[in-house]
Amino acid sequence: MSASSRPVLPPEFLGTTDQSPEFPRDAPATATGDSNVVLDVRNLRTYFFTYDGVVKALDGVTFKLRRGETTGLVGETGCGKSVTAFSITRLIGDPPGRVMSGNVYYRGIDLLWGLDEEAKYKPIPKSNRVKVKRSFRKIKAAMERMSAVRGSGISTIFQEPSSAMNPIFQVSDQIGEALTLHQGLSIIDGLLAATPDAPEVGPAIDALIAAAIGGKREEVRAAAVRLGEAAHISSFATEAFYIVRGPGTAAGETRPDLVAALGRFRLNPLQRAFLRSQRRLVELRGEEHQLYLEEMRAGALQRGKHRAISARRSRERLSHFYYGIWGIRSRARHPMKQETFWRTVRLLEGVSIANPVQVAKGYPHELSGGMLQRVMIAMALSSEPDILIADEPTTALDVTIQAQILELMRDLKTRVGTAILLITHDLAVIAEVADRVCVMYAGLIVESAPVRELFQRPLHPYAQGLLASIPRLDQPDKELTSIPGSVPNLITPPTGCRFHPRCPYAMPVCKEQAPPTTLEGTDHEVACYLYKGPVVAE
Amino acid sequence: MGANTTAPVPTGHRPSPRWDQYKRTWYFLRRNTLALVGLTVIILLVALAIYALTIPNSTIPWNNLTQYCGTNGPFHLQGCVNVCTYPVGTPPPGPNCYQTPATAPSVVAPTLTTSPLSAGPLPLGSLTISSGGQYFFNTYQGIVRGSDWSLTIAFSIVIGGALIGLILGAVAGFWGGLVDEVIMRIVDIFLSIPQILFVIIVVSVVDIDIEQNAAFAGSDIRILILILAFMVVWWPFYTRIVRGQVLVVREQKFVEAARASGAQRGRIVRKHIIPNSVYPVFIQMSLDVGTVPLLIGALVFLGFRIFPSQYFPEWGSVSALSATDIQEFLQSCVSSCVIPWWQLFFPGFVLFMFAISVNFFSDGLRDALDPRLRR
Amino acid sequence: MRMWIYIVRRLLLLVPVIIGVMTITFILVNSLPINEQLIAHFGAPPLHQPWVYNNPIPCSYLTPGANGTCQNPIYLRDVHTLGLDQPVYTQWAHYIYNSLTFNWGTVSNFSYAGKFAINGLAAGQPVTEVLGWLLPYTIELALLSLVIILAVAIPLGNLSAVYRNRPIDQASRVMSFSGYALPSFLLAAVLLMAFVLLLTALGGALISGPWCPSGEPAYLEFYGSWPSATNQCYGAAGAAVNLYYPSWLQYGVVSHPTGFPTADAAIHGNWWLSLDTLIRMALPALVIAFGSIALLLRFVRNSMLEVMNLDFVRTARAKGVPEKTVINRHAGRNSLNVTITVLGLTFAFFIGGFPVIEEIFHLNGVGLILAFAVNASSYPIDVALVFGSTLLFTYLVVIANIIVDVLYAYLDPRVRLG
Amino acid sequence: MDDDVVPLVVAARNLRKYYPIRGGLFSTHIGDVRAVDGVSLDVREGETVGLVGESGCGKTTVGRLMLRLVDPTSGQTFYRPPADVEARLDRLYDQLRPYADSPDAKSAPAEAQAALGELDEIADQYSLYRMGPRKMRELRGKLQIVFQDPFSSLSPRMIIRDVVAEPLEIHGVGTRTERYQRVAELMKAVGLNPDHLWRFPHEFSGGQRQRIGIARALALRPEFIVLDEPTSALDVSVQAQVLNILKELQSEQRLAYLFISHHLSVVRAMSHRVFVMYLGQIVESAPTDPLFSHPLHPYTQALLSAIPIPDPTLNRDRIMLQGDVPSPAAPPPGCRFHTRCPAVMPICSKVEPPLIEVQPQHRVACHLYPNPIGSSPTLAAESAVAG
Repeated sequence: MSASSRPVLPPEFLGTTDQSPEFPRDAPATATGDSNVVLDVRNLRTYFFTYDGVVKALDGVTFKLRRGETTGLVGETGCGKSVTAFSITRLIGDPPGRVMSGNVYYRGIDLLWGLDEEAKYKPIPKSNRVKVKRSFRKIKAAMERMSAVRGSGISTIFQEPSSAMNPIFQVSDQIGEALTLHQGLSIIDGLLAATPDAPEVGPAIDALIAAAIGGKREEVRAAAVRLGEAAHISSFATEAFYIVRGPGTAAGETRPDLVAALGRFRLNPLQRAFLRSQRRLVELRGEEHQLYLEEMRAGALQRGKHRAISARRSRERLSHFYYGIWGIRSRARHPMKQETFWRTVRLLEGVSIANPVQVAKGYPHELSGGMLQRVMIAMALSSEPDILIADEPTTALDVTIQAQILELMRDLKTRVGTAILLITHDLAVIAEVADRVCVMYAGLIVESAPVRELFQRPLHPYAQGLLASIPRLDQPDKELTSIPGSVPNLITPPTGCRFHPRCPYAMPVCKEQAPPTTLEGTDHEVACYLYKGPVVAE
Repeated sequence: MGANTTAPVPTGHRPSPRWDQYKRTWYFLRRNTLALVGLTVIILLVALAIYALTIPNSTIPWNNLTQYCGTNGPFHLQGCVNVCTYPVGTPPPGPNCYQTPATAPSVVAPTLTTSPLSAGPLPLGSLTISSGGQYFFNTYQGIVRGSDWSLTIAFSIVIGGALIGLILGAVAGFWGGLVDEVIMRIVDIFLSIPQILFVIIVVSVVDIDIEQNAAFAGSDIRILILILAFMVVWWPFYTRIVRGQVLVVREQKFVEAARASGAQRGRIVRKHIIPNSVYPVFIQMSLDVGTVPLLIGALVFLGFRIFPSQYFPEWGSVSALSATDIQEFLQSCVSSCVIPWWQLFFPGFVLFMFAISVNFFSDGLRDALDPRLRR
Repeated sequence: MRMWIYIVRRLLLLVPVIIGVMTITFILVNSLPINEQLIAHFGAPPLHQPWVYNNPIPCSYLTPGANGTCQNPIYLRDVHTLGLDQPVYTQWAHYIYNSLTFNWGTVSNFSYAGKFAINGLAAGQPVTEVLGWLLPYTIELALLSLVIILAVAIPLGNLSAVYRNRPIDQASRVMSFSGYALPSFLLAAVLLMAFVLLLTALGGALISGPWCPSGEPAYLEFYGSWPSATNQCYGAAGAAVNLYYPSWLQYGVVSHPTGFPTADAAIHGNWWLSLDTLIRMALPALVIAFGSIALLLRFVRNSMLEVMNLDFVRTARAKGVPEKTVINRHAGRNSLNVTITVLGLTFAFFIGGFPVIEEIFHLNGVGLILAFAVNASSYPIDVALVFGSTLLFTYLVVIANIIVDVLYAYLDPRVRLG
Repeated sequence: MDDDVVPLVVAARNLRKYYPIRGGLFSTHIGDVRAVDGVSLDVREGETVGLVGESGCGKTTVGRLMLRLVDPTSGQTFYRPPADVEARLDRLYDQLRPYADSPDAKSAPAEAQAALGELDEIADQYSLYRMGPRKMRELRGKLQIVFQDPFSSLSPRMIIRDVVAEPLEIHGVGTRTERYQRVAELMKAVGLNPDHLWRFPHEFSGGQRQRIGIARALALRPEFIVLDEPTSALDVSVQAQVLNILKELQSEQRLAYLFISHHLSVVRAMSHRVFVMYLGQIVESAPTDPLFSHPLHPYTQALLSAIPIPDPTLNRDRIMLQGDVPSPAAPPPGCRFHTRCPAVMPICSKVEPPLIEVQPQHRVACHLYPNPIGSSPTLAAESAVAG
């Protein structure tokens, strides 16, 4: 059956991520401008300082992400697609890489605020190398600021799922980590508010078991959900469901298991104390993140508040110390682990994994690539992000698996409504899922248009060449053309338009200076001297 | 265009592409200050060794080894000079005569004057064995004459071990199967015996054998055996490294391509496997050259009186000798101490400089050869 | 389940290694003259000096041999008992059997070790027993220095990976290189000298403790594994006051019941003494640790660097995990595997440092008696002891490797679950 | 048909390659990874045979088997068998089909012995696996391979001139200068500048490296080249360059290609006949156009419908396969595809479908098409897939 037959995200997660009113989800990227834009990237520059010289991987990339829209970023190897993806949340390794300049507006905040103080650059004479003097303290601070956005607001999935998961932790641990980071409050509150001994729980259990014996899957599911509501904790619905679907269903011997499972909500004093102090820590983190966002909006550090927060945190840590002791910790954490585990299972169901419990218990090396990519997606979506950056999500997968994943992503787009930045080298994939396309070449976006528009009349010679060079399954006897030459090295890129050495229409002006980005028609931007539309950006 | 149209052989020969690579390596090496320092120190020491070769043996021996001229000692030293001591004030009867200092413990601090020794200055002080006794060595002579032997021993051991390791490792890695199993088991066996202990048992056995039949006797053969013993200890490390490399290289596609065009095993190993897996060996070698003198020193410290000859000591042994008797000095250090710091310091310093500069150099080499930096 | 298979397989792989080690030693021993082998096995024959062991004696009561003279019957008997008159493979079998049954010969009466080790009590004792007395001390020392190694190398390595090419990294690099380059005997001697001078400067000429009420030279605070009892204390008039070891400290070396000095002293309520043993171990443990730290540090750093470049670390950051957690939990746990493996590989080197250190600090461990056994300035080498202690050290290495493998399997699910 | 006149270059018959799995306490042989399990395919002069399948289906192994880079567990690859021999082979293998599972002569029943004997003598004459080392070395020049990964397929310590000249050296062709002349020609042939000769591989881009690889393969004037995913590591804009070069060379030198790829559109553009593999077996084989225009096997259909097409306007309803490819260590019984098949029938899990010719040149192994040429299997297929 197709992926769309299951709910994509469990209802109880919608809108429960810890965040505050000052920075609402539906805030536009920039205070002024289209309120539909969630991410607004303006001439982003990222350089890599290597022994051979300065690699200008990104040289002024500008694009927007709109709510509920999938934007494809397509280009050849080494054109800087992935670098763009990582520069947005500053996942670039630093050193050697550095985000040099640019703005990334998100919820009215400039994420890249404070770049200029972070390093000084001194060119080394008679060589194309540059000496970078970094202020690591400032960089560290900037990274901490980013952690207010990473995962919670902008989450990322990577190309090679098997290497993108930590090999020594179970899947449930890794997703659970994300859950505790971004939904710690709701998890803890849920646990503290659970009513395992409420009067209506007993009958709910009977109903569930009755449904389980010879009942249909949907009925059992419904009964389980009711049980969960009765116990005032929805993750228990999942657990109960898998308990009664387990062995011994027919005879209905699962009652003791259910009762035992309920036991985990009867918190002993130690566990309650642990949860409370955990909650305080989570709150503190939340406040700190708010502070970071505030700083990035106001563009000024507020050292005093930071000191206050860190002082409180150290106090909390002191009181939290005892839970760090080995035996105690495992005991105190137990309910939390259980909770995150079952929420993980629920999430895995959401990405249409057939046997979520086994998968959640499994280690990455035991799972296939497609399965892992689903897990990655579940992890990325666990915090209900506004923006999902997918870096070549299907490149490492087989065709049939790729089809499944693309199906899933199309689904998510419709249901969750996150803005997706899909990065790939495969125009066909773009055609399948994207709404807009940005074509990148040698660190620049040369053309961006709605997907149909681009495929019907590509303007930039590079885009044309790219489209012409794809072998088409539906047009077998199409003459395969190719773009002469190869991708330029970005240490000494060609002057002027970077495409001119390979361009069939190259004009003298192309060598002198880079073409401006012009608007052709309503929504079709291109950077080429062949077109004389109104200039959007230099 | 067609494969059968004849094209002219392109002219304009570049000197050699490999030369460019060496230049590139040197470029990366030059960036690394520590490596350069190490390189200079090594060069200086080698120069010292070459200078030492020019000193004729007939001049003052570096030490005075009468105490080892026993019949029941481990190493019967050939041609012991007989010590001659003479009262203060009188002129020395012969070139090999030292004056016995009157006061015990007899230690001579670094001095450039000929007094209290009429037989030449002690710029690095004396190295005194058995603090009560009257036997002491000229540290300066010891270090200078030590240089050539130390370097010779170190390099010969490492190169020998590396050669064995290279061959066996390549065989094990490339042939695989039973050969691999056998070789690696043997390697495990050797690696599970601590290096120095292995040398100890070998040397002591050899030593006893030498004692038994006089045919072996002779300092050079003893050194030869020492070197062999060290080689036997050393090859497994290289074998393991090389095998690991080969196992990686063997799976590379270019090896399969060579097989696809009909190359035999010998050629593949020679042309593809070895060239692509030697660099780690070089690095390991440059590390080990520094460790050999330390190990020899440890042996001497443990009581093997290993001197290549009466005339030529070896850095490890010199510094070990200097460390052996420090305890006796300390024991006597109740109220006022005469601690001969120099006799620890100078030989130790030379040893340390040699080893550490070799390390710096090899570290720089590793960075320079690291492909991740290259690309 | 798989893990058990893995462990058992490792244990099985052990057998050929141990047999092989014994074969190597067998080859060496066999290349010795028969005399030495006999002495090695029987310490020394009764009534005979070793160098007249196989002298031909006039045939007054004996049947002459080929050359008209007669072999010494004891010699012949011993040769026969050792099976030295049998073909090589039989000898090999005998040797392996003896080694496996810890029948490692006897300490010679004439060797330096026989005369002076353990106050001369080792002479004529079976090697195994003597080593048994000394092993616990060595193990305790090894554990102590292992703790130091891990406590220093792992955090320092991680730090220098995180702050790559910054001052702390450079410092740790220099430290590790000097660890490579400093011979342990030199380091030990220098430290010893420094501390003695320091203590002398602080505590004046004589240092007095409850063991030696009237004080002793500062050097003796570092000399030996126990406070020196006999005639090292200077009484009021400077006359030597003789104190003797308590009953549970046999020969001043072997302590009861466990044999681990600190534990025993504590068991017998002698707290200051157990503390004292620890203090005496501190310096040697540091010196031994220094070399191994040097080895380990680079590996930890490099493996950490590699791990931090892997994708899953980036994933963790993208999840919004705080940097500290990324380093400690995600990267640290992964690089720990490498660290453990390297530790196993360098354990042989680590063990090899013991003879030197124990000799210079005169600690009554296996290394010391090995050093005594080869101390041959004017005494014959004690073959039995040398080979015995080498075998023992090898066993330690092998066992350590097993433990490392098990740890590795425990830490890494890919090994555990195959 | 013209296939009779076009002579065979290589013909693989019933190739099997099992990799043993060792496990348990004493690492005993506890099973096999059936990488290739009874694959027969033949390549004729001047034609390109496409071999498609998902990763791990054993297509690369087939390529390496046909060059004898690995030795098979059983089966033969014949080099240039004449037409009559080819006919005999077909007859023999038809006879032996019932005993396909007992490949060695001993265990086969009496009635098969005769056939097996005849097969043996043919094999002694023509099979690659029966050739002595010397003869094999000569053949190596005729059978070449181009690898997927352009970065590990050139030795990083050799300059390009030596890389390309190596096959010539091995076979001792000509003098040094002649060799280098030939190298220069080859470089021209693959469209590379001859003064690249003195560079090291890491100074080239992926496409250039791949062309160098092709030049090396061409050095000995081969007849048959295995192209193992030659373009899957390249960008589309460069991919076309390489593909066109390959086509040109084929037309010039009448080369035979085995084009291994998971990229169906490239295969369609390149090859004359296509074999589809799943879990080590051929599930369908046909000339290109029929296969792509109306595929018969459900797997092929799913594969085709899974290919994304760079055209946002058309939206197709695809056949979505559930789950992953099963492990070749424990292939499902019966039809290996039945675990994921949308048109699965009860028989599929029990009986393994034979590869039968349901239309001229169009073979398929599926229970939906029990009947050979004559009836109309396509309708059956449609209904089955729909239902």
